[in-house]
Amino acid sequence: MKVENKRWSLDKFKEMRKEVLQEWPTGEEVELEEAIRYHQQQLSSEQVMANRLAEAEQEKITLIQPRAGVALIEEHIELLEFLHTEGGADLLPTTIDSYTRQNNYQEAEAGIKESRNEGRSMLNGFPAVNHGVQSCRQVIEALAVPVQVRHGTPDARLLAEITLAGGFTDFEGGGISYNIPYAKDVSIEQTIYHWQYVDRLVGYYEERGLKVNREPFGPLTGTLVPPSVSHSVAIIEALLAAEQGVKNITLGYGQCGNLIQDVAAIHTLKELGTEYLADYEDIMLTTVFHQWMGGFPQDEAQAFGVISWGAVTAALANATKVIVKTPHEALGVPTKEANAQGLRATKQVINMLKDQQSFNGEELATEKEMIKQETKEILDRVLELGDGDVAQGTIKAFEGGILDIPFAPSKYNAGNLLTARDNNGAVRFLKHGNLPFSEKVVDFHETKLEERGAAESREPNFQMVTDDIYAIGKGMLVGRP
Amino acid sequence: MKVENKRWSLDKFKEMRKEVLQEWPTGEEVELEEAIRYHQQQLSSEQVMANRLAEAEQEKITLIQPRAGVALIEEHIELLEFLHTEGGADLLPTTIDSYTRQNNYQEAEAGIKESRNEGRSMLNGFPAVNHGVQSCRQVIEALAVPVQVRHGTPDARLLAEITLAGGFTDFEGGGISYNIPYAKDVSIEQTIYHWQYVDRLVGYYEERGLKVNREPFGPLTGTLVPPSVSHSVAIIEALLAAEQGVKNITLGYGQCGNLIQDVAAIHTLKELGTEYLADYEDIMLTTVFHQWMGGFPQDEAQAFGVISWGAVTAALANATKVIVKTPHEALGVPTKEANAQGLRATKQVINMLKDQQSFNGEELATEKEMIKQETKEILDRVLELGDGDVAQGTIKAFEGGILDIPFAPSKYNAGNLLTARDNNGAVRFLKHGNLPFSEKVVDFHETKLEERGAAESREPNFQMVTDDIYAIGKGMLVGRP
Amino acid sequence: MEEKTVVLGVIGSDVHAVGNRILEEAFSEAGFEVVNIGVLAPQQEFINAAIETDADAILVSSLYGHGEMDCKGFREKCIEAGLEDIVLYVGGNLVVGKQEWESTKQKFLDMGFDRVYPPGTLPKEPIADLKKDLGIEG
Amino acid sequence: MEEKTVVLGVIGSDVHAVGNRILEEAFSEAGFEVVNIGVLAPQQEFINAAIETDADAILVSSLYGHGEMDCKGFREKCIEAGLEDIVLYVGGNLVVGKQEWESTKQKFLDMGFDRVYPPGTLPKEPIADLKKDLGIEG
Ligand code: B12
Ligand code: B12
Repeated sequence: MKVENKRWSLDKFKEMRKEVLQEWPTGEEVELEEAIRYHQQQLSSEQVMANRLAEAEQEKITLIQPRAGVALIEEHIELLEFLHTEGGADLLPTTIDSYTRQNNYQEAEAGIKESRNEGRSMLNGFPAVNHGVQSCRQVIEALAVPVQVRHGTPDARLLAEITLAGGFTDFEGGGISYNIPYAKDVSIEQTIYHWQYVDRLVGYYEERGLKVNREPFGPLTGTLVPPSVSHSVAIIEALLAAEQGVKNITLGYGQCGNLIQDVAAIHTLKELGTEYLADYEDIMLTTVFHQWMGGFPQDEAQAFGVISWGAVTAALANATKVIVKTPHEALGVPTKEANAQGLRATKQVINMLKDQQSFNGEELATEKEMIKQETKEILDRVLELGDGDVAQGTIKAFEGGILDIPFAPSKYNAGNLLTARDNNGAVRFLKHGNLPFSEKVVDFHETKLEERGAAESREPNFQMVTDDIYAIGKGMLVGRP
Repeated sequence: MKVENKRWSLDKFKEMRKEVLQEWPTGEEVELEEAIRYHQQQLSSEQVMANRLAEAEQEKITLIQPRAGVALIEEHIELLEFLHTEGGADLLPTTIDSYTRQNNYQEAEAGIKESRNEGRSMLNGFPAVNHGVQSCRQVIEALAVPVQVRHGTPDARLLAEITLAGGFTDFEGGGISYNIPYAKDVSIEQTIYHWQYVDRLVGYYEERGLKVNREPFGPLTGTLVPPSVSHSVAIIEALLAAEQGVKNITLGYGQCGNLIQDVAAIHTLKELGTEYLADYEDIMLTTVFHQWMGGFPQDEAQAFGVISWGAVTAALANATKVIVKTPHEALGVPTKEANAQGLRATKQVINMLKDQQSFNGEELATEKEMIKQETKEILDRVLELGDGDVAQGTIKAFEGGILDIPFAPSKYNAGNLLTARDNNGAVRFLKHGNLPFSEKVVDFHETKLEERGAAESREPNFQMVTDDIYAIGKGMLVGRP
Repeated sequence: MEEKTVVLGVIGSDVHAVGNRILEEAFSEAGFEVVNIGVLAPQQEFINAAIETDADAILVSSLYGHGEMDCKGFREKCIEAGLEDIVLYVGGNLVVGKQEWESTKQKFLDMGFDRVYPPGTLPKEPIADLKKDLGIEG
Repeated sequence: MEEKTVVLGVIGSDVHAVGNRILEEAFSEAGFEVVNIGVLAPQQEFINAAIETDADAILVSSLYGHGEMDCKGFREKCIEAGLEDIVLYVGGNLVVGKQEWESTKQKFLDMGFDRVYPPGTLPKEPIADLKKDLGIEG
């Protein structure tokens, strides 16, 4: 198998499809033409994610979306309804449990049973594959707003078949972003291939005039990932998706914590995305900002501070939507009440900020310029490695550590990066490993970290990184000694 | 009585003092020389507000301070200790109850009794005059951090005598800021006179080498007060205080809600203050930013959003300290737990932002320029009216509506102003009444409000003001129709 | 409608003026004759104003937390002054602290107020109530 | 000190790698020989690694909420494999949701873990405990 960035023929897709649908009995329920009719006839325009995102983009507002999923249908519907009415969620999620993410449908089944017995969700998400198409439709039909599948599944082919047939209109993930942070032993080649399937499926819906949004998972490991690293991944996944016929793409980024860097990141994400996708027609690009994805403070009041700071940044950066954390983040999957609290705090901030001017200035310009230069240096090298083929380039780039993600569990990730905050809290490269950076970029990061080292009278090293990882949980941004 | 901005002779001060101390039996406890010895010998340097503020100013950090006060001594100490240890308050307050503020010591006494009977505080603050000097010292001695008297008392002479002798090292208020928003029937002349007494008392402590900080109450009515209005008042009160020998002054400002306007306000407050006080030597100027002082949302999660937004602004503006609200704000005097929650959310944000760059740019520059020009136009006119005497000028300015405060209860306030938010949420003059503004200023505000009117297809009018007053409580900044 | 008169004010040592100002606007616009005695108003001042203007209702605000103490005996004083039938409403942040609303409400109903309003009440609610209580056609 | 060996890993379908990485650094620096089997580790892999390296302790992490299901029978499996005396610690976000800590702890003690650590545990605590449990002089 040599994975190339070429649109799959319908035959190739349909052949693989037969196998995919046999992975678990609920696969039998899926009939593509019936599913398309279902989307056409049963979904109102307000239930389609891409429509809602397009509106927000035009009105320049930032929509809010939680994460949420429990084991059983009724409870899941109740949860989502609650987040919509009591939390004011504009968009809804269905977070998939971790067994399903690893294609352990057997264990997911056990989790469903145990949840029934214990009277509480024993799964950390909604096992959509086990529940099947009709149950998914029950969820969709109960809700007036668009619902997205959010997961972390390296091989999400069956999950995509079932949930899209089930009426979901947005599907998160990608061959890199749902592999490297979420798997240990799965090759990049494998996941790119499997995600081409998902994208081809979405492309098929698009061909038939339906809008299904796709969203590469921006934050990756959520832990000190510099913007250029996640931007590179997001744009590669967008290119791979567009090739398979995906038209509606939301590019993601996880808050680093420094306002200027984060605003610059959202701006450049959209700008770079537009630039790199210029060859594809009719693409709608939107952005998603993830509130702080690393370790949270346990105290709920402090957590509200972190949540609100994320909301501020999302609004000032004018992201199309923001994924919201909850005051329970450090402790466990939130209750629906805690989840709604995170949403309401966020909405309050977004609403207070939505009319405010965005700010400019030199610092922002510099930050944007650097992110763009770094991302281009990475992406150009990736394309070069693949002789113009981004799929091949990506596979080789991971092998050589040209693409590399901090703190990732995957053995297909070089793991040579070390990142830490500079003296202003922006995330910089302490070791840039094999990232193909020019001297200018390397110097920039070095200088920034030396500045901090000087301020703290210590050499930038792993201890500094550890301190930064704990910092927000302990109530700081920069982990000072 | 003709009030002039002239330093009082010690004789004049001492003569009035006799009367003051007779207003309530606890006045007898006060002996000035003994009090000075107490400050010298019993207070550690960390318990002195001005020292802590000077440190913060140098380290460029923003300290956090709650509001808090209950009827009985032990409970009050417990409350403050809790806010320090559990809330992480850097500075502590003692908020005085409303009877004491109106010099109704009789009713305060009844409130103390009822509180004992009911087992809960029936007063909305700490009745320091009724408790007397020794009880105040009990409070001060129980705490390792500086404690400030916060109140709203038009005639605070006895309160100042008792609390300063009691070991407090900071006293809020002023002849305008504790009259116009807090009284109905008291003339400006009267309160300037009474506050000259307070300032002279503080000046006396300063002469003896002790530091007692003074803080004009910046937010005034807390309701759509444009920066130039509150800046004018703050600077006048600072001038009046400095003349009486006050050396340590914290200038205050209440959050309006638009980031750029608020940052510009804190910057200009310090800059203008320095400019106008240039003639006085050895003055230490610091700033205080008040988190949103108007109506709050009832929902606690939303309130956390408002609190955090205030914290963000305080940090980005680099105010010396921030006065913190609580998630109970809309409903009632907070429990100590709720108060600590507001503090912890604030601290989290402040700490995450303290290392970040401040931003610049044209919008900020314009905003600063306008605030400065407006404030100078007002202050220059005030000085002109007083033939160079700021006390006389102020009295005349209020008569003529040259100084005017929105939504104030006082009949000595012209009440001709109407203020509303512009399309970005900055507070502007809808009617500037008799404020002595140049055409440039008037046009600026008019244009800004027309912009909003156009966006909302309505004429700017009282309905717009009402909408803005309700807005934050309803989860917005700008009260759109 | 025949013009009905309401006396408006903020009781006790309370200076919260904003809600009072907005209530004045709202009741005037709804067609009432509004007599606003403003903030820092003792019980007697409400009663005097009501007698002088032959008012139909008194609307008492208390925001600052001392409402419980300030409102004691208000109904009795009205009766003493000959205002047996006057409608009495009270609203705002009536007690110190965030407390269970039902018991707070009961406390003020027991004091003789006809209606009691929680924090955050928008004017349209008491306006509708007052029209009903005074028999005015909506 | 005589070098003691600990096996470290994240159990079940759990991919949270950050805490695991930090524990590795911290235990190594504290003088332990660390065998880190990483994330997505089944029970059997912990046991195999412990046998192969003659380990003194196994430290199980579970962050993602399925810890209760994933850890069932772990102690029994160790005994079956001949690891009767091995020290077993578990820590992380062990159950789904924010739950009362004492009952969660008891649940895992009942399963046969020697010590159970709540969310937010810093490495120095288990390091000190392990030194005590293995009889190492501080
Ligand atoms: C970063 C993160 C992620 C990253 C992980 C990237 C990676 N591959 O490492 C991503 C985004 C991929 C992710 C995914 C998911 N996550 Co996650 N994640 C987090 C988060 C925010 C921080 C974790 C972290 O790195 N902390 C920093 C490190 C240093 O701390 P630590 O992991 O807690 O480890 C320390 C201590 O716990 C202790 N410790 C840990 N183990 C042990 C063992 C022993 C023996 C001892 C003594 C001590 C000890 O020592 C460590 C070092 O100090 C936490 C919430 C939080 N803590 O704020 C959620 C959290 C752990 N995730 C959660 C969930 C549910 C998920 C997902 C299922 C779904 C989702 N919500 O997206 C997926 C699961 C994927 C999977 N199959 O495992 C939940 C778990 C819920 C529960 N238990 O009830 C949490 C608590 C968030 C929440 N409240 O919902 N996550
Ligand atoms: C602005 C404000 C101030 C300003 C007031 C300026 C002025 N002169 O008007 C300043 C800063 C001066 C101030 C001072 C104080 N305040 Co103040 N203040 C507020 C605040 C933030 C907003 C009030 C407001 O303007 N709201 C907007 C208007 C439109 O709403 P409203 O006043 O609630 O009125 C509406 C309704 O309640 C209703 N309503 C009101 N009365 C009535 C009556 C009837 C019959 C009906 C039907 C309806 C009704 O209709 C109104 C219009 O919609 C509130 C908290 C909040 N709500 O968020 C605290 C609050 C009222 N203040 C409080 C306190 C304690 C004080 C102080 C004692 C001390 C302090 N903390 O600084 C002093 C008291 C001074 C005094 N002697 O009265 C407390 C009261 C606590 C309690 N009841 O337990 C509050 C609740 C804050 C808190 N949680 O601690 N305050």
